[in-house]
Amino acid sequence: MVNIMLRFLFAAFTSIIMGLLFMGIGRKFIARIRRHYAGPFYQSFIDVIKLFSKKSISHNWIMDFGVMMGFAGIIATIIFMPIGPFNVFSQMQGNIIIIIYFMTIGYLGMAMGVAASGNPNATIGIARALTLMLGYEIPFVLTVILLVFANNSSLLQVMVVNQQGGFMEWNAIRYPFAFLAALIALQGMLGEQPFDAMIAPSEIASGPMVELSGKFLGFGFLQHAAQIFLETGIIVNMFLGGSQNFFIFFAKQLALYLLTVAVSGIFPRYRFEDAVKFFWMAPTALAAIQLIIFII
Amino acid sequence: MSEILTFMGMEDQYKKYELFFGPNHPGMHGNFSYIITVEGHTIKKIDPDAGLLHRGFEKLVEQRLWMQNISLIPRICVPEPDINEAIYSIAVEKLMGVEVPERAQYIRTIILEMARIGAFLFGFGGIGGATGLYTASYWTFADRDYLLDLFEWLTGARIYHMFILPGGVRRDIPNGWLEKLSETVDYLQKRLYEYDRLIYNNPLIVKRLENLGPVTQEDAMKYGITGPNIRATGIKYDTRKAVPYAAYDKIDFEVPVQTAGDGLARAVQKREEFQVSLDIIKKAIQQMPEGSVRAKMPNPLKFRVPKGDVYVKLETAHGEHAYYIVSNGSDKPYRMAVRGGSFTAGLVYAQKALVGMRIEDVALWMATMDICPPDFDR
Amino acid sequence: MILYSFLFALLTALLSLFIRREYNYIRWILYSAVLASLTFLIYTMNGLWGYSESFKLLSVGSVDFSLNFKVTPLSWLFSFFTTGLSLSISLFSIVKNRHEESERSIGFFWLILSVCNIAIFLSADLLTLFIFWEAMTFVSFFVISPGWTKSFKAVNYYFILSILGAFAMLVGIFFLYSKSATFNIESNIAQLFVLYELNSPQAIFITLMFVLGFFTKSALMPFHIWPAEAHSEAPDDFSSYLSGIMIKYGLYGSILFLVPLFVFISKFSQTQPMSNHIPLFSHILAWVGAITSVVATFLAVKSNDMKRLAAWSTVGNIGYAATSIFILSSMGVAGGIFHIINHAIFKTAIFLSLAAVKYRTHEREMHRLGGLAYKMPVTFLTFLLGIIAAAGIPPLNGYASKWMIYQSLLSGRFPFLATMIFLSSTGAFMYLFRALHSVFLGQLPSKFDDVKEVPFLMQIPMYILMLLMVIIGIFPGTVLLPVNSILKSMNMEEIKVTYTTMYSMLSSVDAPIVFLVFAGSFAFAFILYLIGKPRRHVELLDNYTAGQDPKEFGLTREMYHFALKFYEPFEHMFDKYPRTNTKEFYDSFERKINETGSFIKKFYSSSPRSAVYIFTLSIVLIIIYGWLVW
Amino acid sequence: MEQREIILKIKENFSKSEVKVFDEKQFSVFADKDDIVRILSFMQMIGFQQLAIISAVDWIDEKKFELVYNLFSYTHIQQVLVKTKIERDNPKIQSVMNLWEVAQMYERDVHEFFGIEFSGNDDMRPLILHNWKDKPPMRKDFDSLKYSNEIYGTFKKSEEV
Amino acid sequence: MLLTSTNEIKDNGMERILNFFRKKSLWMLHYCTGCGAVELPPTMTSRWDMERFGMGPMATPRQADLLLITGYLSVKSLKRVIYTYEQMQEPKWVIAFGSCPINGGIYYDSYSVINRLALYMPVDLSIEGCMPRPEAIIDGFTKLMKAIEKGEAVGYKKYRENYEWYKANQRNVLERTSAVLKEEA
Repeated sequence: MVNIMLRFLFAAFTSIIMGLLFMGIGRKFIARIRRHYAGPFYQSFIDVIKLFSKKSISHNWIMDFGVMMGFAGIIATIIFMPIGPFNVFSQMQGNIIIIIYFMTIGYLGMAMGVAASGNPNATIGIARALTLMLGYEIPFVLTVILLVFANNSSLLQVMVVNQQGGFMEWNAIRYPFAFLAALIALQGMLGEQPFDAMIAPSEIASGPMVELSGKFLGFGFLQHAAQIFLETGIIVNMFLGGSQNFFIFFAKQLALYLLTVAVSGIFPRYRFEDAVKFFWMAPTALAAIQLIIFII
Repeated sequence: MSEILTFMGMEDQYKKYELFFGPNHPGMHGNFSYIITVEGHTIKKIDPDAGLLHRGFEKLVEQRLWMQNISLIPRICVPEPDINEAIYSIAVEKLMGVEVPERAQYIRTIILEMARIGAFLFGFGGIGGATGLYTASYWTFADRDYLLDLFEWLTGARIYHMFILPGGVRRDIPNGWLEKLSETVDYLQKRLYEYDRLIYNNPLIVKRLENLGPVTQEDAMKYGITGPNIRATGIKYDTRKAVPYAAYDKIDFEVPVQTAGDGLARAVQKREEFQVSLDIIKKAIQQMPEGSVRAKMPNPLKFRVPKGDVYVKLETAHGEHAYYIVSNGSDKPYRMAVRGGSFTAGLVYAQKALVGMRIEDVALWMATMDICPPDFDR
Repeated sequence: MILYSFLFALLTALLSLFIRREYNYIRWILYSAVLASLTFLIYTMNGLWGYSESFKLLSVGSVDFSLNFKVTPLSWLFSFFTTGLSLSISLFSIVKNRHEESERSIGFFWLILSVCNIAIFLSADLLTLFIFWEAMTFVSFFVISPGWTKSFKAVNYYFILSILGAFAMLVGIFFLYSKSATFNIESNIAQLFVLYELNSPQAIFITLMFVLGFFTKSALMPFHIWPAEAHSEAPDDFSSYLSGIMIKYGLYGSILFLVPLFVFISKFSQTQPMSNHIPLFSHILAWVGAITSVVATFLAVKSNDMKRLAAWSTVGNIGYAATSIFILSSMGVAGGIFHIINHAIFKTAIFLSLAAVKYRTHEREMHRLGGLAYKMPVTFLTFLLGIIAAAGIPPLNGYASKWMIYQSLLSGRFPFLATMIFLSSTGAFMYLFRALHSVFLGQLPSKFDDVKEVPFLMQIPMYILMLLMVIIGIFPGTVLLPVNSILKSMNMEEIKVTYTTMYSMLSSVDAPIVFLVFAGSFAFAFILYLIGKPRRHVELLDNYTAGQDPKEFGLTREMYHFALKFYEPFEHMFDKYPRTNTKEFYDSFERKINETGSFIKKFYSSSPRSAVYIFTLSIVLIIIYGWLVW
Repeated sequence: MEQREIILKIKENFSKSEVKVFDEKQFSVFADKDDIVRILSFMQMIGFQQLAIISAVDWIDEKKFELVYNLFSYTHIQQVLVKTKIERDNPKIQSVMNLWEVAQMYERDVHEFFGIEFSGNDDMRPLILHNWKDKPPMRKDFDSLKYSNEIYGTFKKSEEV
Repeated sequence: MLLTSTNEIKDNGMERILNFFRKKSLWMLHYCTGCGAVELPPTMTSRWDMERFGMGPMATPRQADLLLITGYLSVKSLKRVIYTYEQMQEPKWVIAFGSCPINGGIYYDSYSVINRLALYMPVDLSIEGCMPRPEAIIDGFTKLMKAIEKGEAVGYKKYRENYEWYKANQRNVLERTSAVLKEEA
């Protein structure tokens, strides 16, 4: 039991720390596209500590409860994801369908918390985020289905094991169209441009975060960091062969994240219904084509 | 009947909600506010709340000497301050009947065009900021700094130069400044193609801007929408051509026109005018005559302007900026009314144009219409 | 015993009519007591598989028409859960109907309905099934439109469809009877199998008749419009009964009759051309289910009436269950049954919390509500857990059945069905969150400033339902083990399941671990929350208003609440496509039905007697038709 | 049309008005207060599409307010200032918001700063100033410096910061 | 009169440690109150790159630590600025740009612009210049960071302690009920 708890804490802290680190590196990376330097790579850690050291307001208990639930949802999802060679549970628990659904509890918690703040800007942001979610889940689920069929298992661990034969065995090489679809879906999941309509500062004043202050915003920050870790981790496990080495695993995640950051650097944001249309056209078609090729 | 009406009012209360777009909203350019009544995601009513930047310029100029005002008025329009000095100087010259030396005219032209380019770069960045393409803002603001450095060399200040005075300009161009200017113009020319790739050929920007608040020619004329925005509707009118001032009558340049009048046309129009401004500066550098830069003027502290009134308007990046100046023959202006370039667009036309648009379009609409709050708050 | 209990219940119902209006609540306590005893009775039948009772109705010549009841695992599971849920709803109704005098006959009919409900589940032959089915339709008609005039139009469509479906089923039953000379279900399945083997087109006709009967009742695709009308117009507490329980009869019928038939055919078929196509036919039915769920999802996103939204959600969930059932794998059938049970629980919870909201506020348009969570925390929690379960989010019961549905779809290699189910599931999250926000979160309109939580008696069923959702979520085996015995009784392969763990071909889920992980993460988050500097509560209108003082602009809380047209741009996304399957079509359809049915409506609306008259006349006609064909 | 022709036309229709030419692109017309709506609608008819600004001048010695309607024509490229004078004690004039919608906002502005009433224009909520209780600030007899010192105070070094 | 001065309410103990993180992550509110805001985009973007110091613009007052008064404040703005300041969460700081918030600057005789900001809200730092150049702005930021680290930038505490005094001053300007200048007979 203690063992499990320690493993749990390890997974939780790894995800937060790595997520914050990725955020910092991502900020430095996009700064180069924008021709400047940006802060140090550990800037995100400072930001989080500062946020937790600030006083904050909330409007009611649901707001307190919601942000905690949002963060807990993402952390709980990470527990089920293999982090390199590390699994919290010794039995196979990395069920991709559970993971997809568990992610939702994070969104629900955050959405509930910020909606309880009673600010229409936040609610518009949530409405946009949920609509976008309907968009990117479709191509993503198609790729998930493809991999479940290909591996005859819905466990992430099995998918990782099946890709251990080297570079050419990676699902990204085997199923390039599906990989592309998943990458586009990842862009949407992380809410980077062009799919950042939900936070759009110039439209709805940073949307869901509008009323978050102090530690509430800190939770939002941590949730985003963990989400970066989680979502890149899922794609790495699914398509890039996971890894038996922590550092290679993190490096793959970082590479994926930097790719999304680079794309976000040169695109403005879609209107969200256009984004949904886009998700249902190009990436869905790619994933479906790959699925049909696989079935045939 | 009244009961039904109150019931409908109540119903309205539940159906609609209000959003405060500004003053401390990231999408708002400057200190200004729209109170937007929204149903769903669509704007049903818009009510401007101006005056947050009001300083009472029209009163302040009446309390200062003619010459003192030069240091005050650039602050009326912050992104493009030089235009204020130019209008004021031209107005005073017209009232006094002073001839400005040709070299000063050319220097004025260069200054005005540089300010114009700076404002355009600001506008490009604004489009970037409004659509989430922050790279564009980072690039354009950095490139604008090259111009500001030149201004600093020439005038000693980055933003408020107070360089154009009644009778000419403050001082002559320093050595090497024109060469540096040519280099900068070449650099900006090169960067313009980068902006094309980043902004104007970006399919998502095109998608966002297309059909964004199209302005018809009739509306543009009736609502006093001016400058690049009226040319984007297809009206080929440019104050620099039609009522020339400075050295514009001696420099040959084309006036680009778009036809659609929508957000994309307005943005592309500004991109084209950016090109034109670069060309004008190049030509002005080539044609730059020698000579003095200031006409002989009386002692600034005792300077009186003959009785009369004049309306002077100049072309700026966000429309026609104009002053109506009345002198009663004393050492201070009797009255100066400011027509901000975006007064009508931001306060009146917005109430019509934004209705039916979506929330996400407000910031972008403001960016493409170049709403500049300081010039209508005065 | 079954019959006596029915008679006892009916007698109590009749007696209750003599209780005076002022003592309405006594009547409801009586009903609750009856329902409790019925629940207990059914509970004691657990394991008495095969116990049967018969009651002879009449003999026509040598043919006996009798009511037959039999306890099977399937019937037990359904009757136990539905009766238990009706008990909790009736507890809710004790307070809710305390003052509502106009609806005094609801309880009476409701008890009759509960009897019909148990009878439908326990019926051992098709005739019994049909009789109670039809009785249920008529009685529910009286409950949905109380006072005979109000909401009559809304219920019209439901009623016509139900009657049509029931008659279609009757035609099927009599056709089969003409071949097999018995109403017994197993014999009739065997008879139908023989017809298929003979390549008789009658077989398809009969099957289609049954499909029509079941699909109209369960509101599957071409008939999906009625729940939105009927469920939203019914009395609030009855809506939960309609949506949680009554809509399941069609699926129950499918599991009872169609699924064994299809499984039987695909197992023992001699590869005759017609029976060869049965898997395809079943697959088409699964697609109908999937399309139903997607369409219902999109319609739910558009609706602004909270009860209507919940009704559409019901249709969507029925769609999942149908999809799962009709892929005919044991995992699918188990998942379908599990989802039906789960849906009954969480949808009852959702409808009860909405009824509680309406009880306190008398509003049902979502944009006129808001912020009630701060006033009614228990109701809010019930609704929250309900939507978590409905959206299939761990660790509540909904995810367990959804997980099984996905596993069955994926192991059966139905990628596009799975995608459609997923689409509607994500969509479900979308519209359910919208309801959560619009009703419970956001700004509280000032007119609800002194709204209180519902009385404790009304909270009890909510607590029960919440507990049920959590328990089934942590221990899915509590339902899945009985489901396993159902599979066994249907001669299907059993699924591998323990009290805590579900296994499939692709993976397994350990439900308590899922719960513990979430609890642990929440504890982790809570510790972080405690580490941070303390927060203070501020008023709802002390909010980001871009620096503008709300007082200066006379901003009211109502004016700062975004609830109407929540997904407006998304709703307009499909505007430019021709709307063949959406409301316009149904409006015109409904209009036509109304036009053609206006003649019949006259009879129905004039007096109940004429309705019964038409009913008997139709039965006689159908019987004559059956004799002629024979 | 040339400037000359326009002026002739104005003279034809409004014989009482005085015309003063500033240069070849700008001239002003002085009209009677009661004529102002007619002359402006006439100007709009002959092609002055744009109402550039409405401003007022406080001629305190004459006890008059001068209102200046500034029109521009894209067809003739002519700027015209249509002026009129009204009594300072009872400043009231017909609104022109039916001719140009922008006039509404300009009139609101002038009303706020000069206290001139525009009959026919109902929406006269304060636009720029906050909680203004004094006389309209642009009037010549309003002392801005005194007001500022009175309410915002002057800078004293002794005060602790 | 102010009741407490900065020296009496310095940060100590744990706060000093946290101040280290606070100074490294100053988030300013994206609010252009006056003309000094025109120098903020260059300061934020590539050339002067404020992000090096961990500073960045934030959308709403709830999220921000730092309120920049970029130049003159009209009375109408003052009301918004105060409302915004009160919505910000402690610890919070105010930087005033240019000479206008100190004594009215060039607008000393304007009827619409307040002359001295420190009367209405605590100012932690003033940056000289009209308008301050980006270098000056960044210099000001680093000075504020030093002050924060030393625990001296405690304007928000001063505001809390002297709340009534500040409120009275604000009411004097914002909630007048009668004319300021008496009509001369």
